[in-house]
Amino acid sequence: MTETRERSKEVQIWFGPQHPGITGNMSVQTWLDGDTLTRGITHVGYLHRAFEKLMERRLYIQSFPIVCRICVPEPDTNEWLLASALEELSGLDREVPEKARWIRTLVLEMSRLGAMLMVLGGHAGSMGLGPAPQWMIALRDLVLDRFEELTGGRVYHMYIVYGGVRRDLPEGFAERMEQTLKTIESKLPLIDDVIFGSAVFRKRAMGVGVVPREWAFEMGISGPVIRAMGIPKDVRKDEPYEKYAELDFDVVTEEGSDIFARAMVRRREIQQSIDLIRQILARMPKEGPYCAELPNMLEWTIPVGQTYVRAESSRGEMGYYVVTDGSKKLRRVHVRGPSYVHGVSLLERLIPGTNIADLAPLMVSLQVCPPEIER
Amino acid sequence: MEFNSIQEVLDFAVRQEQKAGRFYGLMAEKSTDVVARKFFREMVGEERKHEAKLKAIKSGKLSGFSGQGTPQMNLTEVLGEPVFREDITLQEGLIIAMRAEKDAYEMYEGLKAFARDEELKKILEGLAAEELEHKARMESIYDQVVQREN
Amino acid sequence: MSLKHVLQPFNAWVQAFSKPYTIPMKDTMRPGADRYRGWHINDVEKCVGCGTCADICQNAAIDMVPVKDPVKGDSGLRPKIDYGRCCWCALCVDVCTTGSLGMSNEYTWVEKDPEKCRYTPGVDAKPWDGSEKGWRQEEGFSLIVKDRVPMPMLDPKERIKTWAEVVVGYSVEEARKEAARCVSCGLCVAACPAHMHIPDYIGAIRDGDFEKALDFIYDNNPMPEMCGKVCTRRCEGVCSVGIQGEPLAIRWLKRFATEQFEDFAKVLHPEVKRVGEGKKVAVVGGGPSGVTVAYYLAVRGFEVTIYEALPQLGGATFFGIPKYRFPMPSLEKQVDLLKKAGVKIVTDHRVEKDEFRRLLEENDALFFGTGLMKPYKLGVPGEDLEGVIYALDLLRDHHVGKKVEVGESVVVVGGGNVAIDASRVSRRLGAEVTIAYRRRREDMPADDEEIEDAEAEGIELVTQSIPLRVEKLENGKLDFIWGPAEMVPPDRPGGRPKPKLIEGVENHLQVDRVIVAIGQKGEFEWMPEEVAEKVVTSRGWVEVDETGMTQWPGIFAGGDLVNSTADAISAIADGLKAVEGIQQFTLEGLSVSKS
Amino acid sequence: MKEILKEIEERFGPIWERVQRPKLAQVGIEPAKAVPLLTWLKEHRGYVTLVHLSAVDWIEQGEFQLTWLLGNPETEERLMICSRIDRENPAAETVSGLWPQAVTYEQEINEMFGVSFPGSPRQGVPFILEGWKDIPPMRRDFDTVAFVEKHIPGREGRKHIDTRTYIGEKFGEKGYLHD
Repeated sequence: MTETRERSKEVQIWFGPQHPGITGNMSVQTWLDGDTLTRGITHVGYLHRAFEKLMERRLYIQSFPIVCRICVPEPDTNEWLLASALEELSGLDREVPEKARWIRTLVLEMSRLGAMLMVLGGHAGSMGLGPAPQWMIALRDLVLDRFEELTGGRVYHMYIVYGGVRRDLPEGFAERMEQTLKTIESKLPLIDDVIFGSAVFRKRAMGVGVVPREWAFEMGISGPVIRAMGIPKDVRKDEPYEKYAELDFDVVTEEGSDIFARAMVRRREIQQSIDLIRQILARMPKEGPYCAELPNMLEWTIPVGQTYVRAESSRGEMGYYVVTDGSKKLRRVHVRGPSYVHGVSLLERLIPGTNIADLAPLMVSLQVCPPEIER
Repeated sequence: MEFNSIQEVLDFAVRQEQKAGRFYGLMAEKSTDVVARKFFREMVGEERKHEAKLKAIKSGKLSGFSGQGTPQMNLTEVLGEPVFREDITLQEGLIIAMRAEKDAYEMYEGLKAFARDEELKKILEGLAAEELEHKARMESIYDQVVQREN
Repeated sequence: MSLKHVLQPFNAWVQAFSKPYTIPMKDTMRPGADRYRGWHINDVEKCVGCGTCADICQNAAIDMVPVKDPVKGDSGLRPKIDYGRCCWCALCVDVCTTGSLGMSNEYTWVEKDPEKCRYTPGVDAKPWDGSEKGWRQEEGFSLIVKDRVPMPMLDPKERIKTWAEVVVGYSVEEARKEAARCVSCGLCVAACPAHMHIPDYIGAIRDGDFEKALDFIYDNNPMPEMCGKVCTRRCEGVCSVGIQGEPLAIRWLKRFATEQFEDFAKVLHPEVKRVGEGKKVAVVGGGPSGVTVAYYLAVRGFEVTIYEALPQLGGATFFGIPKYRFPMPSLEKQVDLLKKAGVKIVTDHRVEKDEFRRLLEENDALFFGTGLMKPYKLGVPGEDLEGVIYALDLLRDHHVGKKVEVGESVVVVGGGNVAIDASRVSRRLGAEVTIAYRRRREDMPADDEEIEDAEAEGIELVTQSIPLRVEKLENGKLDFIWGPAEMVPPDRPGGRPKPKLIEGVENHLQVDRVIVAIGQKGEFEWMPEEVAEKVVTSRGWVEVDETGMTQWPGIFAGGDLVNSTADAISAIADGLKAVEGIQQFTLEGLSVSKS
Repeated sequence: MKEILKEIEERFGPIWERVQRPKLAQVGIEPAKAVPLLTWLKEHRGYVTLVHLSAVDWIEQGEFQLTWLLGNPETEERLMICSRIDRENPAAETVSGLWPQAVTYEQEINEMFGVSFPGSPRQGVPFILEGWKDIPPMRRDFDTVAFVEKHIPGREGRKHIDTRTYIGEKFGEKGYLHD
């Protein structure tokens, strides 16, 4: 056995950037021995849009249409992070109205729900389970319908801004949201059947892509990946923001730290998000302003300062490091996406010994999002 | 006074305008205030224009009167009656002018009672309306110039 | 792993017979949500072309393009959107000062020619024009600040006991906060008769650079502290922020900037251009127009002398405007700068016919801005009775320090700023005051704020009242008799509606004084006949050409005598025009015609 | 957070500090002491996670700021360690030995700012900008507008008129003290 290994020739394969199994525009340069990967290097740069640089020459308000574009499945977390950092640095955080905080929490949870639905479909899709991803995307579309009526846009919402949100909830929104949640819930057992009930999925997901527990803290792993190790880490609990401290929910954890456990965390968090949205809508204030009184956004300046704000995105801890210099524009904004760790350092470490067919499921399970890596 | 024909009425009206013109001319000569003097001179010109209009109607070049319908303000009725002095001002000149137009209007209105046929009545009505229009215009100038802040 | 896990995926096949999620293509043309951000619409009549939409567009997708001639309050520009760049963030809609820009909920548009995907909403017709739905501005969210920083004022009950300035003035924080509301569109510049650099000095105040602000201000206004306190502020009338909110407090900001400095000469650094060296100009009348001519000619090296009949320069702003609005030290500061600029000032000196002829001989050009110094009379019976006085006389006597008495109650006839000034002065002299005005409140030429202040001070306003006559009563008081008026439409569109007396009704008001403030006129007795004959019109005004020159070559005029608006800033604008006219005239080697 | 800041001051000498939020504090320290501080925090004070590593260009002062963000998973407290280095030939000590993911951060900062971390494995290897020839683009003196104008032609036929300037021209706005 050892002998054959030594004699076999290592083959180099570029996995991506155009590959259906890749989670976005990136590529992994891999070295194969047979069908086993021996080494891998993550390459990004295929969709670098220099957002951080662009924001250095834009007014603060003009940065909102930019940050949401960092993440297609979940733009709202980015909007919230920028808003919250600027509010903290300018001192406006004290004036954000109660209703705005509730609506923001609602939007953040809706976006988590949409993203989780999408990635769960990705889990199945990466293993060639055809129908499930289509259903998941269709379900996500129902969430987008609600986003459309709430924010005026389906994908890029540009809704959470400095001081609050841009519009009030439309008439009858809660009822329609409830209807959407019911529809999603009614389809979930079926999803369970075709994904978690599938022998193919179970066989390929269980025990594959195991992240050792001792890497958890040192590497800064977060989100479903760390929760699938049985470690209850969730920014919504660790440093609660907006209205999360007032909501009733438990951190979802699974044991096993494999692809299956991560998918299961996501599956259970879909239900968690549905429950949270119901709680939020039940407690949504009827009256009151939905945005603080804003200064003239064309001339607004923020005093010198720096901060790091974070939120629990569907992928893990999303953070914004924001530096202001007293001018009308950002000095520096640096986006810390969970994929930066999951998609480069962690992925590269997990690759050796993985079967090439499992690379795509592995990347999906780490929820690697290239735009977050290169911004 | 009785008129037998439209021509007679119009001749009379022309003479009235000429009289008014001579009156303003005299005022312009006598007054010492430069603004009043210029105003009266302007009025001489105005009366000449009226005269020309009447003549045009008489010779058939113009078919009738056409007032702009300037709304009445009844200013003339309220304001006092100035007398002519050498140092008469524009304000007093304007009052005199609007009073003169009002008098002319009342004269034609009065003459209407003596008109024998409808044709004549109509022409007198036209003349009266014309004078009323002049009065309104004078009032309007007064309002703009004198009562700028009232 | 059990058989269940092998079989369960076949549930997917069962779904093949259920109703699909996907919608057939023919049904996809559903409308966007009620507030969908689709293609733009613009109500071009409402739009004033302020350009804030273009300023906020982070993609630079919006060009402001001319669609009609610029007028005061409308730049004539309209946004043209490049859909190759637009990201439908709708910040342009949210920042729009007028609320004219919106987005329809239409999201599909197929076009072969990419050039067509650039259009001017509201100008280039589109199927979604007039769309009821889509993204619009909403109450509760604004990217500009609609509320003005309130100006601290003395309490009305207190201020009628003193002559102290009613308006306290902004603090540095308040001024910078107010200045930060400006969107720098510049519509105000068009409306200001002097075309002051308004967005620039407001920007300097916002940035805390008050010296720079003063420099911008003095660049075309030599009496800014006066304007900062009493200007009629046409600028604020067209302020784009004021369309949906309160206009920028442009006047108060100018006031703030000028109040930061004790001595303007120390902070102003005019570029010295000695183009007028050796040329002499006489200025008759030291009002705002004369001061403007004198100052800017002096900094250009001309030798300028101002002749003023009253003891102080300032014209109507000196003798007409009460000190609780424009205190003497403010005026003196500005006059002081004039002296430092080298202007010779001769006060208490009335130029008469012969001297005028001599000045014409001795100077290269002559400017007069002698203002409207005489009141028009009421023109009703009884106005010669003792106790019927003129507001102009009252104000002048009061300001030059003569003792004036108004008794216990007065009626002020008129609705302009002079009437309001006379009322508020009378109130401070202890009288109960009624203002009788012929038209409606909204027709009053006086500044709105002034009217409000007057009312707050307990002055009563009786509108649509036409004075009929004044009679003397046995108790020594005057009986002011007036009749009610109805309003008839104006002669021409945009004109003032007219009051028409309703005959047969008489109202009485017992007063000690009737103060007449219905209008003012110029006087020309001091002017040589031959000059007056040439320059004066039949309405009592002076006509000038575009360089400020009268019919008499070399004689220039400006101020209330010339313009129809009769306010200080228009007088300053006239002065600026004459500065250029005089410079041109004298430097081209022409001299005052002796004919 | 006050206690840890106090302790850092005692052990590592003069620092600049600020508590930003109940669970976030900032520390400014001289570059030579930065990595020893980071090591100490990791080894002895439970700040085992390197959450983030970033750079800021303070071109006016001729300095780059490096910011290491450490997290304590026990307490969920975060410490932002900031250090300013000279903008000429900028270099800093690597922390890739302490935290494996620091390699990527240091690689990116090296590429985007031109700050080198000697000893860090992927220095000089392109991360995002393969074939980049210009100055490091996240430096403040890199002119994005000029770059775009040079490399990406704008759309033909576009002309924007600035309202403020246009009004000044159309209505004859003039200055009399200055031209």
